Amino acid sequence: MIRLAGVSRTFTSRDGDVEALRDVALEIAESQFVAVVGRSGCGKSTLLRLIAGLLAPTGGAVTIDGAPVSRPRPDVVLMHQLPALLPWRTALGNVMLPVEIRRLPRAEYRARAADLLDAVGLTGFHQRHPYELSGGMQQRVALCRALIQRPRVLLMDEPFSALDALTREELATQLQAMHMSAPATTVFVTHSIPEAVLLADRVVVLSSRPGQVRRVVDVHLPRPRSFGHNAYTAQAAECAAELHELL
Amino acid sequence: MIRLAGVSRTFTSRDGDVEALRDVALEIAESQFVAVVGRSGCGKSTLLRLIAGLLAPTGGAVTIDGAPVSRPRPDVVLMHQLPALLPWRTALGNVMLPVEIRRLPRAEYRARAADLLDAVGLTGFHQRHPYELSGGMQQRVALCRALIQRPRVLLMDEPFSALDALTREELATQLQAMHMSAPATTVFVTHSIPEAVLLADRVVVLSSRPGQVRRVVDVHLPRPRSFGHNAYTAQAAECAAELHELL
Amino acid sequence: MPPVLGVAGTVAVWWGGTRVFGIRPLFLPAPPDIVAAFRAQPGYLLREAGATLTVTVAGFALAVVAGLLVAVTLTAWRTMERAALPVLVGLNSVPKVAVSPLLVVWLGFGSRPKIVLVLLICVFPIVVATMAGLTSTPAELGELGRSLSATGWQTYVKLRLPWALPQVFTGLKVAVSLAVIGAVVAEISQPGDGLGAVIVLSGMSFDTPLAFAAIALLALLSTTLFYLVVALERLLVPWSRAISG
Amino acid sequence: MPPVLGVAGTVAVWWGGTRVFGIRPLFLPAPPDIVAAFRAQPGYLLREAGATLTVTVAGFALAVVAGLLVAVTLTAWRTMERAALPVLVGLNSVPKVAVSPLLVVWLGFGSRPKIVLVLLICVFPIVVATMAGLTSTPAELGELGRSLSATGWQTYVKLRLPWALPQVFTGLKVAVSLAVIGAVVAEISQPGDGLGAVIVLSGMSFDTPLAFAAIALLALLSTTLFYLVVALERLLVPWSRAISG
Amino acid sequence: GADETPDGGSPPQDKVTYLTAFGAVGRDAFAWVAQEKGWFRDAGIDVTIQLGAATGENLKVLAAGRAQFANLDLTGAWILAGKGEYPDVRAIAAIHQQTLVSIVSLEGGGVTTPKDLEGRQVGAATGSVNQLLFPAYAKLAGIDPTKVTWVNAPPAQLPALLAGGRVDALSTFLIGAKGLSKAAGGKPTVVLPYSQYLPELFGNGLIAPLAITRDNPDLARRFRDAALKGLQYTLEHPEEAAQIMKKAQPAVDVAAAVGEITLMAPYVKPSGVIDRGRVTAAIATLEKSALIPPGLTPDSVVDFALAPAS
Ligand SMILES: Nc1ncnc2c1ncn2[C@@H]1O[C@H](COP(=O)(O)OP(=O)(O)OP(=O)(O)O)[C@@H](O)[C@H]1O
Ligand SMILES: Nc1ncnc2c1ncn2[C@@H]1O[C@H](COP(=O)(O)OP(=O)(O)OP(=O)(O)O)[C@@H](O)[C@H]1O
Ligand SMILES: [Mg+2]
Ligand SMILES: [Mg+2]
Repeated sequence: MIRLAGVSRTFTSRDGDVEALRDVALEIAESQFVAVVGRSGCGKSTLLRLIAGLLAPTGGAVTIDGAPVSRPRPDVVLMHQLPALLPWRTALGNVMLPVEIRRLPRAEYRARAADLLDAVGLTGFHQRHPYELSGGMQQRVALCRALIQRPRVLLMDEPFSALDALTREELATQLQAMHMSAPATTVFVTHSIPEAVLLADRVVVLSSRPGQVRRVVDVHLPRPRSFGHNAYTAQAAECAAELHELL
Repeated sequence: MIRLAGVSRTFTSRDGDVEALRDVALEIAESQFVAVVGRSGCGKSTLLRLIAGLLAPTGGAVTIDGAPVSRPRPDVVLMHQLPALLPWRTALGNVMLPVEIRRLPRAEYRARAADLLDAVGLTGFHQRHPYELSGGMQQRVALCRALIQRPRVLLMDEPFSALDALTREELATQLQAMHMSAPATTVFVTHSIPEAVLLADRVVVLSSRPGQVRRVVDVHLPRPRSFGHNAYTAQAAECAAELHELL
Repeated sequence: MPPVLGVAGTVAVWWGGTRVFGIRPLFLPAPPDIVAAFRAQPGYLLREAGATLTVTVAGFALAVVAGLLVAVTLTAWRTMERAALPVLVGLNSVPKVAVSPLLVVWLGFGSRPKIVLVLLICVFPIVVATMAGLTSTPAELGELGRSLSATGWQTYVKLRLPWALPQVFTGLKVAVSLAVIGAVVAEISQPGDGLGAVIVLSGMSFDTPLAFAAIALLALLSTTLFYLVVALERLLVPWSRAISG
Repeated sequence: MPPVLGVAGTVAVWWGGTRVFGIRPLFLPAPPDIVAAFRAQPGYLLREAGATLTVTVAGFALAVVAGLLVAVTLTAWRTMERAALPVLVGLNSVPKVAVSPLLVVWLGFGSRPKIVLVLLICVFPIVVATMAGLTSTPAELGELGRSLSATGWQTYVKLRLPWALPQVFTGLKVAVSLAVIGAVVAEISQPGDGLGAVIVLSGMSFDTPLAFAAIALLALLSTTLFYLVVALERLLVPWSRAISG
Repeated sequence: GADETPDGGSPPQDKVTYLTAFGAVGRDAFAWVAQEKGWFRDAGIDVTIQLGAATGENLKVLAAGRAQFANLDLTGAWILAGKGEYPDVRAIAAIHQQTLVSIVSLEGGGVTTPKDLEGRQVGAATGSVNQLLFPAYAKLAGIDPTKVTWVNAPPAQLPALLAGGRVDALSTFLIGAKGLSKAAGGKPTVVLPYSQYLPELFGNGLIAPLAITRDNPDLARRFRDAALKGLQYTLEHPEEAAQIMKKAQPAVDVAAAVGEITLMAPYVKPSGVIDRGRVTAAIATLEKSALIPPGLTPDSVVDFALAPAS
């Protein structure tokens, strides 16, 4: 379980301080899927970096399973807002990076990496280098790199921002399927309310800078959900409208 | 007027060729606002780079006002998919870069740059360096850098991809206002169909790789348009549905 | 604190070494001998250090200007690079002892030939490092410059050179160390004044401790100049540390 | 073509210069004198060039290994850098002519002291450039490594070193030129064999054209080694050119 | 022992390293001659010839045990000995009976007598014996040494300085005069040898550490004799000697080497004799010129048991 207790984070520099997060309290249960929405610059990425142990809070405490997070943990995976691919590795090589670092069996994971790349629509680009890929393709490689690790905690920072609506929907649906079959505790930053409603058990709405938890909206829709026209559309639309209102 | 006549672009490398665009024919009238939609990796960015004169087509020809585009023109401005900010300049300094390069009057444009930054919600961050800004804030700085140039032709590559829904809508509305008051010929790549419908006179739908023009949808809605509930919602929804279908 | 420990450690090892292996002062004097040599004539040694410093700084300054100009020229015109770089590399390998008499004959005695020698010795790393920096501009920034129709000059001043600065400083750090070496080489071959002259003259009279006192001053000089360059780098390119981690 | 033109141009200027200014062969022989000197005993000169090449390459190879190790150590432990770097900078400024007799005394005649001298002369640029490269990893890649809980070793092998490679090569290019110079300095101070010995011995018998034939071979050697390093760079870091523009 | 093995196998050999005085020039040719003619081998010694540098460097290498014999300037070595440096080496033969140090200038440069040096610039190897001895020379030649300006330079640069007109004269070994004249485009040279006023000083000589002269005098004797045999042959066949040296060191210029050998011949006694009286006189001169403190004895610099007596 992830717990944020009164977490604040201020960035200090010569030009003055920026208070990115103020007094954020949040509990995320095991296997829960939490979406985080909020305006640009409100501290969403900062929040993920705090949970990932890449930044230390300037106030309050972040704990996972009761242990304070003081450094990155191997069971927590962060998908960064930028693709952050290694230019000297191919798409497949980039996806294999965590496998090599964690010393997992290469042959087995190689097949899995290839499957993941195919699943996100990168068939034929496994052996290409990042600079030969479009922005959205790079983001999908980064997504595969995060997913191959099967972590207990998955932190995703706008993972679909560079993708077209259709690919987004496909991948969100795949992500939902993955979460249903092998649920990881997930914190998912997104700018898309429909996406949040599709995927999340709870949606955390952050206020503008300094980011504070304005509201946590529970999404009580049965899974699997879909974007299309179905029985729950009305309920989903209501939920989306509420969120829109809040932002 | 921008004219693409049978434009193809293939990227060649040791690992084999990638055909990004095939036989694209397109005419964009003076002051027209054209949105381009298509799946990730279908060649949208390539298309903009061809028009901007940063890439040469491997087949066909790109002309602006009848003159073939063989190199970047000063009256054409491209907003890149990545922010591409200079790390050693502040937000304001980055926005001023084109002004300095074009040797425009600095004092006057400095005020305009500050106004633009304020308009996109970056008040208080003028003197910050890019690495102190969130992803969406960086993108907004890049947007200001493109807009300050008041070009005849404005090429924008997913300018709002890193922004939250609300900021997106605000900025799209502002862009519409700017286009109405001083229309530039605009090619606007987006993944958001509502955005395309809000802004564009025509929406070009590209097929998957190799990118070909699948359909050009004309949007016959009077301006100013808005995202909210208004008289044209039904018409707009119809248009959006058609586009969704096409993708 | 760590720098002090580092220096102290080195001195200790050296001292211990001379003791344990019973190395004669003629080969490697122990630290106290050197301190004694310095205290015997501090004024003289500091004056000569001043002379070396002047030559070093003058030659280094010239090398910075020349190196940047050459690097910009070579990266701006590809043909130029292909024609001139091999020549430059070849010339750079000409032993400076072969050049030194020519310099004296052309420029006379005094500091001019020494400054030129320093320039010749330390310009190459600046050229190589600056060229590497200038050609490493990220593709998106290069594209930005081109799409803004920036002139070649503007591309350099506004984009390429600032981007190259961290790498230019790599060149400067190597070059400033070479500049000190160059000054010493020049002074050894033409020992009018400077620490190089102290080294060669005391060597001739087998006053090894005095030679090592001069060498110690040289090390101090070199380290100071090196860290001045480092400080300048911190001042001019703070962003470089901010965007790396 | 341009390289040929560059070299031809240089030779022409030089030849013209010796003609127009009537420079005596003692100072700067004209190209034909040098060609004649080479053709008088090509076997000998090539053999000595071979000796210089061996020393250069051996010393350079050692310097690459040592330089990379030192750079990794210094960047991995900040305290280490603060303690050891000043010492390194200081030691680097010790004139090699002062060290060279000591090396003979310790290591005897033959190629060992020469190789050590080459190592000492050319290791510094490798250390400085590699350190610069290792500390320039973009923040997001550094963060990636940390968030993957990579060990220090893995961070270096998988992220930092590959990223640093282009800058390491800057160091190598400077170092390989210095290696040739180092070999010559060693051979001049201990003229058993090598092109440095040819230069000093022919100087003693006032045979300047022979000395310049040796210098020309040196220039050739140096240029060849430099471009071998450049070729290796193209081979090992193709991505670096792909992501810059 | 140099016992001949009857079945044609080579006799057991003492391995030694020998340092020349100044690279590979005419004055050092004899070592290669002795080597080439097999005289070292016949004496049961396997000699490796290394090119030496200045007196001080050679002494350092000897002291470190990296070489067993060296050819170097005896006057320079004795000045050092007088200062207490390198007490454990001894001369075992003289190559040049008199110092070859001279003032060399170009004809037409206005320096024809020592007196002409006043107010002029004279180039010399940095800190060399040439400069140290000059006050003694000046006093005897009747000129004011303070009116002469010295220009320090590495030996290799000196010819260029003279030929380029940056100095009026050089202080070098007279045997270099031929080469200087060649370097100056054939202009004849004017040579003023120090030995004219300082006849008691020695030039080059063979020298060995005490570890050899005291503990292995037989080896020293065998080496000395083989080397002197080479010296004699060199004086008799300058051309061949130069060719032999060139074979080993192809950078050698035969004409220059032959010139040196011819020029030095008058100063050489093939016997390599070191006369005790001359040594005493030389030490006295050095003391008188305040180059060394009093107290140096001939026996502390020369092993008279090994040095040829006549
Ligand atoms: N390294 C830093 N130094 C200074 N300020 C920072 C730094 N990182 C973030 N900030 C500031 O903290 C605030 C929150 O940044 P953060 O990246 O968390 O926003 P975000 O919610 O992820 O925004 P976006 O949706 O645009 O990515 C911003 O105002 C930003 O300027
Ligand atoms: N420099 C390049 N070298 C090789 N292939 C390239 C290069 N640039 C683009 N491509 C290929 O061209 C195709 C189109 O790329 P482009 O960047 O135009 O796509 P896009 O439509 O902008 O995609 P996205 O929405 O993901 O940004 C892709 O398949 C990509 O792999
Ligand atoms: Mg963010
Ligand atoms: Mg794109």
